[in-house]
Amino acid sequence: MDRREALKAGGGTGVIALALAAGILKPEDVFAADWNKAAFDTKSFADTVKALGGGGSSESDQILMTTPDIAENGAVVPVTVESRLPGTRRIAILIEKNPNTLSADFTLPEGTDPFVTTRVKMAETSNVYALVQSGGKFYHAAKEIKVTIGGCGG
Amino acid sequence: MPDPMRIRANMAGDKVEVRVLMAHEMETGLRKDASGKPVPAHFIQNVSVDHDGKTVLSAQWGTSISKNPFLHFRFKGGKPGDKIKITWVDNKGETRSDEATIAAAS
Amino acid sequence: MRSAALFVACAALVAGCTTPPPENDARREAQAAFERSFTHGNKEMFARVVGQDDVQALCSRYRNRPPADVAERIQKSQAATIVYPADGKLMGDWRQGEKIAEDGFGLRFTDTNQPNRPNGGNCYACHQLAPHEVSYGTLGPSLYRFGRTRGSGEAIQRYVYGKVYNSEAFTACSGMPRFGLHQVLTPEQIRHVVALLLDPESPVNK
Amino acid sequence: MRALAATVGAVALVFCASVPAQDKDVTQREIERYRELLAEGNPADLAEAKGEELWKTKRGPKQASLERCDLGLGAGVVKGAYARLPRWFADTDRVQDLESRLVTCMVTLQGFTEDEAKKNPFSAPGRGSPIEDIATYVAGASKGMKFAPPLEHPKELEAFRTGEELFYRRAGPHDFSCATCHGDNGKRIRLQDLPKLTDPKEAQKVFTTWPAYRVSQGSVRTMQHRLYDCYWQMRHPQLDYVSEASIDLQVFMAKYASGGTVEAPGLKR
Repeated sequence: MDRREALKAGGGTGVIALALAAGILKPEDVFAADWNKAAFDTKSFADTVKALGGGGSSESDQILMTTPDIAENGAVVPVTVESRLPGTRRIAILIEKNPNTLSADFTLPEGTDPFVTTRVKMAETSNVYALVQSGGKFYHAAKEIKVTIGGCGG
Repeated sequence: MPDPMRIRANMAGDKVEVRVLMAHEMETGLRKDASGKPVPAHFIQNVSVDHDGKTVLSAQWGTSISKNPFLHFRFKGGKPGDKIKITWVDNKGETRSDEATIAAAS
Repeated sequence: MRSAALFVACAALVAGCTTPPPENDARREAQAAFERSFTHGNKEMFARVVGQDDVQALCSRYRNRPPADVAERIQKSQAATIVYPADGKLMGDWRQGEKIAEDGFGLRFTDTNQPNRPNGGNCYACHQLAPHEVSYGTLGPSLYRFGRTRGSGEAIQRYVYGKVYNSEAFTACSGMPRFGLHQVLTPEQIRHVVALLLDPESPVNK
Repeated sequence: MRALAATVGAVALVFCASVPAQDKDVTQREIERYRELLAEGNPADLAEAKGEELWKTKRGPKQASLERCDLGLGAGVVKGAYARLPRWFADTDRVQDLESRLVTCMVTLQGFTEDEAKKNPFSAPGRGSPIEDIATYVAGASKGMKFAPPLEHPKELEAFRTGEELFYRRAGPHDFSCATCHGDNGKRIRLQDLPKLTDPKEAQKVFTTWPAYRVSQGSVRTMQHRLYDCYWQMRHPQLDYVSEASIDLQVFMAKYASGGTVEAPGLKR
């Protein structure tokens, strides 16, 4: 049983917690399986697309991003992605100038809207990409978000 | 023991609108503490949301999700009174699960 | 003529002209409360805030709106404190001035762990300067294109240097720190700020 | 005399010819949008929930909860208490703000020493602050209520007068006072709007939004922290937690904020 099945079977982390407690599983074993380290280590848009299984990505106006143009603080930048591409089952958020490009990778089964809002950290002013997988292909939209010095500065 | 999440789940038309806040430091591993020592990375890697035995959203996160993460999404097939269960697991193996009851349209 | 007018103004405000407004219970109590409220921090820093110089005391008492004669007196006494560089050079490098204008580091109680880092001026906290920086404050006037209308001649250089060195010499009870007098910025740094404002090549004047 | 005239001329030149600010509206609109986008989930809710739990938890040498704590409306009354603080308390014969009163209860009910109760007032990454969470919970329990501290006892009036003097007290290497930033309408520091705290309209809008989650700090911050942080920026040494000055200043501000609506916990930069 891999971790994803364990999560589903247990309806939560009960099974894993038990396995951890019993010493059957080490934390690394459990998490490495379901966390795409290679993708989260990438340092460019193209490499991330590749690591997520795409041969490339084309720009699409059917992906809508709601973000501020200027973020008062880079520690918390709200990002909403909504896809109008049919069969959208995956939405990822990428930040070009962060030390690691990939921020989040959401899997949205049938019945779940192709829509997600979260908040990301931005090291500096950068392009933010919404990457969408639809029908086996990758599409993206981009938006530049300016990170400013807030408060009293310095 | 990590602190509980705050989950709001309510009907909006025929969909369930879910908003959740998770209590987590989301350390990047790049920050230094007051004495100049690097603080090790500590962040949520996996999130899953289950309803009626089915996963309605799963996510993998990196270190650049903000501290005390917020998530908002919608799914079909739930009704008032149903339970949803949200679970996260972080890179140190800490985990937390919380349940919420779906409320009628607010 | 001017002196006569000043004299009349003074005479009309005798109390305010020669002596500050009298101490009262509220101020005495506030001073005592202040001294009892900063007991755990850095002792040297406490020594710098527990007393007030004349300017600080007068501006506190008059709520930053001093009567004309007091304002005149403050400006005169403060003008006398300005020390211009001996070599007469008042303009430095605007690029360094820009860095100083962006930097708010210095003299806060957490800043002591970087003893070798120079203080900043944090000009953008209060002023608009170069147009590419959208995160600017409005506590002070916009200085965008400051040098365009004023040129960069010696008189305006002296004015800007002096204003940064001791703003109270020009506007009594101004909210602007006295960067030179209190050694927040070095003479070298003030020269860079002068260049940021006046150099025709500075982005402020583009 | 001639030098003075030249000076006056120069001043006039500087202040009469200021250029209108560029793109100010665009930037400010975007910052407002940023704040709106954040408003749908306030992480302060996490602190509020934790604070409620802590309020009911038996802690300290006496292993007692805070459920008998008198915040001004009688033992154990939380709802509405924050809307009536700061105020004078007969048992301590002092004017107290919320946090100072929580310290009192931690000492009298739970048996902590005063130093223990005041030891960890502000959270840091990886280190929570119970009193910060509890303050958030208590303030949140007055949400939507009219802010109406009594401000009539002689000691409250005295605290107001002292607070007023402190508000205008300029000192230190930057000559700053509270009034430097909060003495005029329509000003901002960087992109942050600065309320004029002696203008009831502005004071009512901001004073009652603390404690608030500050995204720049990744944490809830209380009014005590707000003042501590202001003095830090004012190049003063650290303001003692629940010190006289911190409470007198709050009494001064609370008078102008009276009549507003409690909107705590807030969400800020």
